[in-house]
Amino acid sequence: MKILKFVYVLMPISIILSFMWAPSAEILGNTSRIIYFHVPLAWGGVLAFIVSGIFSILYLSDKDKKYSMLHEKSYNSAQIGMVFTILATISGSLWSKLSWGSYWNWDPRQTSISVLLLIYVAYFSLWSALGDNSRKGRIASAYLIFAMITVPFFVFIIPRMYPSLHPDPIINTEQKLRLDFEMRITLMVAIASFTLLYFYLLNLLNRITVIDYYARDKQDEK
Amino acid sequence: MIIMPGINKMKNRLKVSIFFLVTIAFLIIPIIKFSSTGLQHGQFLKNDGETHSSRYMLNAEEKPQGLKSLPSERESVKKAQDTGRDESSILLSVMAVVLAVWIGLAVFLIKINLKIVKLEKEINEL
Amino acid sequence: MVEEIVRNLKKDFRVEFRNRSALNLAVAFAGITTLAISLATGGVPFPANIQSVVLWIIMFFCAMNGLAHIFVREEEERTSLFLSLNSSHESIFLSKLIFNVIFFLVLQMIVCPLYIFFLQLQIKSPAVFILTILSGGICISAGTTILGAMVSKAGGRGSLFTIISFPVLLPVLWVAIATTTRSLEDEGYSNYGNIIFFLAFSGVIIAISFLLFRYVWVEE
Amino acid sequence: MEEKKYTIRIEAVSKRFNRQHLFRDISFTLGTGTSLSLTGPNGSGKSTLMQIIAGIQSPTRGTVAYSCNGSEIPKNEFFRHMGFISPVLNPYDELTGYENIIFSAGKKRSEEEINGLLEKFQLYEHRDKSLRFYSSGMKQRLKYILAVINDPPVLFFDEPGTNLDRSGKDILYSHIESIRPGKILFMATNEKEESSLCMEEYRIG
Repeated sequence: MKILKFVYVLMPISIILSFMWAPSAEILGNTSRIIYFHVPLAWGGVLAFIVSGIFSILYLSDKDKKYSMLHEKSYNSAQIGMVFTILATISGSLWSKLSWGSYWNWDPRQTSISVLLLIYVAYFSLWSALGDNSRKGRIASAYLIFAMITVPFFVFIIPRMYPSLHPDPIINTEQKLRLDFEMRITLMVAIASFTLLYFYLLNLLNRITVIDYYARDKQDEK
Repeated sequence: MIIMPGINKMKNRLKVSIFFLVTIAFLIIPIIKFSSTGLQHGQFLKNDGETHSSRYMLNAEEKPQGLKSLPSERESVKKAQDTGRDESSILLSVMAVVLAVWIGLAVFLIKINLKIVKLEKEINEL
Repeated sequence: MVEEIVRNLKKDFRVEFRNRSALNLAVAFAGITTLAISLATGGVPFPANIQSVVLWIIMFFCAMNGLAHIFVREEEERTSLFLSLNSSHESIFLSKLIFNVIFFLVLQMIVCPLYIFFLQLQIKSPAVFILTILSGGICISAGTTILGAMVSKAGGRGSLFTIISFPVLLPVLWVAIATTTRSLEDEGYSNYGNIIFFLAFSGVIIAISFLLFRYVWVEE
Repeated sequence: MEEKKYTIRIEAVSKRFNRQHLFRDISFTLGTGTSLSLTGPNGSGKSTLMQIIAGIQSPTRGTVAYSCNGSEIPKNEFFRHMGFISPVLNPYDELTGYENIIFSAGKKRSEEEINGLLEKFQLYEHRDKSLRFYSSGMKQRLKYILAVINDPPVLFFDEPGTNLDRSGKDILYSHIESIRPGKILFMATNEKEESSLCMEEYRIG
């Protein structure tokens, strides 16, 4: 887990790059610099969702209890993902106010991110409603998997329902990045550093969960 | 066992520190707003030179009155320009703020990491 | 297996019909919301898209009101243990699914005619309209069955069911509203792609909940 | 029909609720033909232990394994081999006694067998009455019928004699006595009479 410490170096680099090195965009001016925070945050939110889904699948298929506390780890991942997604939504809607004139206009990306938020909210409400039910882990994991299954349907529908205002440089049909060289490098560095940050936070939370579990266990032995 | 209360405190602190990230997002954007050369009215993001048509797309003619950027904002941009503040200096100060926020977060995380390492050792010894 | 499902279904229908309060509540809720919409607007017909939105919102909340009941009742009357001692989890899931589908189709039979009657709906392409209502109803009831089991294990709070169902049912509602609007507006609209979407969705949902149900129901 | 030998093996089972241990490290093995009564003061975890052995609750630690003629039965199929009486197990209130029995037995039992059992427990004239009009003693007798109707090889009785009058108890004990050989019988009880029906006694708490 040494590589996760790299976040302490990479994060300042990406901040400096995004303000000093990357040029400002043509029409948007300096507001375009939000991209180096907005895109990595959204990416982090999706990544956290995928990771907690994978943890849930592992938890349910893990009959011999090879891994410990996977449902708690999946919950931790979802917590971080929720924060990342909220931040992406806030930065995105501020940016949208600056460039399109309104905070919210049901753009496909805004729609999909709000669906992601809804799933997170539902998962957390289910988690807290289950209390110390002995099936907590299994029901919550089953719900997360169930919700993940519907996501491909959203990918299929949303672009048909709502026309997009998002600039194509990032997501387009040719799957290419239409950005200047400096911008592209900076964006890559920012995405890498936020990914590292996500894994670092997840690692910390998981270790705390494990310590908490053992401390309880030891206390009960007495 | 003495560990217990410490752990709960730490858990909460870590959660708080994650929310601390909010400050990054909140701080950058409004400040950038002042420094930006900004859009003119009716100028919108174009994609391959084509304007998107959608019921939400706001063209210069269609743009409703209520959605014009507030005059106070415009003035403040002007003010910022009038007082001679260089755009790059504003950019620098924004960057300084963001870096400061990050440093605060980093210090927080390092502290918590050290604590976790200590507790892990304690648990292994038991 | 089939015998067990039939046994379960018979039992469910008997229990529900002997104690009709829950059924009556769901039906009354469906009738009253439809009536309330009509009353509040004073009989002025809306544009087609608003009409389909309101129709599906009514149906969604009828589903939220009635569909968790079949599992919650087992927990409330503490009969779930007796149930799982006597039948396998697969047959429990399938029988509850069939019950929910039938129950929701009955609710739709009440809501839709009332809605058409009170709001003076002009349906330009009735075939698509009816197919959309039916297949959308199957999607909603199929999607909420396993969620009802989860809610019943979590203590059966009503609002929780709505919260956890909404993100799952959102694609169904979107497509259903869009298709219903087209069927109200366009004469001779005969695009059945969306109906296929519904069937695919409910197939996937039923398959995945069949796999996941044992984790929700069986104590290991 | 070939004689089936069932064994239940319980290894180092412990259960705790939140921070409190109910019991810990309980181990024993039981085979067909043996019976065991669990005794102990209220709150000592008799019912919980029984539910853990039956697979209704899961233990905090330890394993419960079931086997038939040496081959292991998966846990989710174990319900098919067992009869259970417990305050947490309730038949359907809306159904009549007869319908409940049919729901439990399916078509495996003939009409005569069901009626014979109903008559034996003096429920025959109440067979078409909805369960919400049953008295608690009648319900208890119906629960017993439901537990033994499928002739399961393993029986779990959690205080089978509650709410029963003298004559009801006598019928119950004589019936238990008659079916006991060839079964595994668990009984959680504090009554001397009931625990004397079992060959061994295990005290917890």
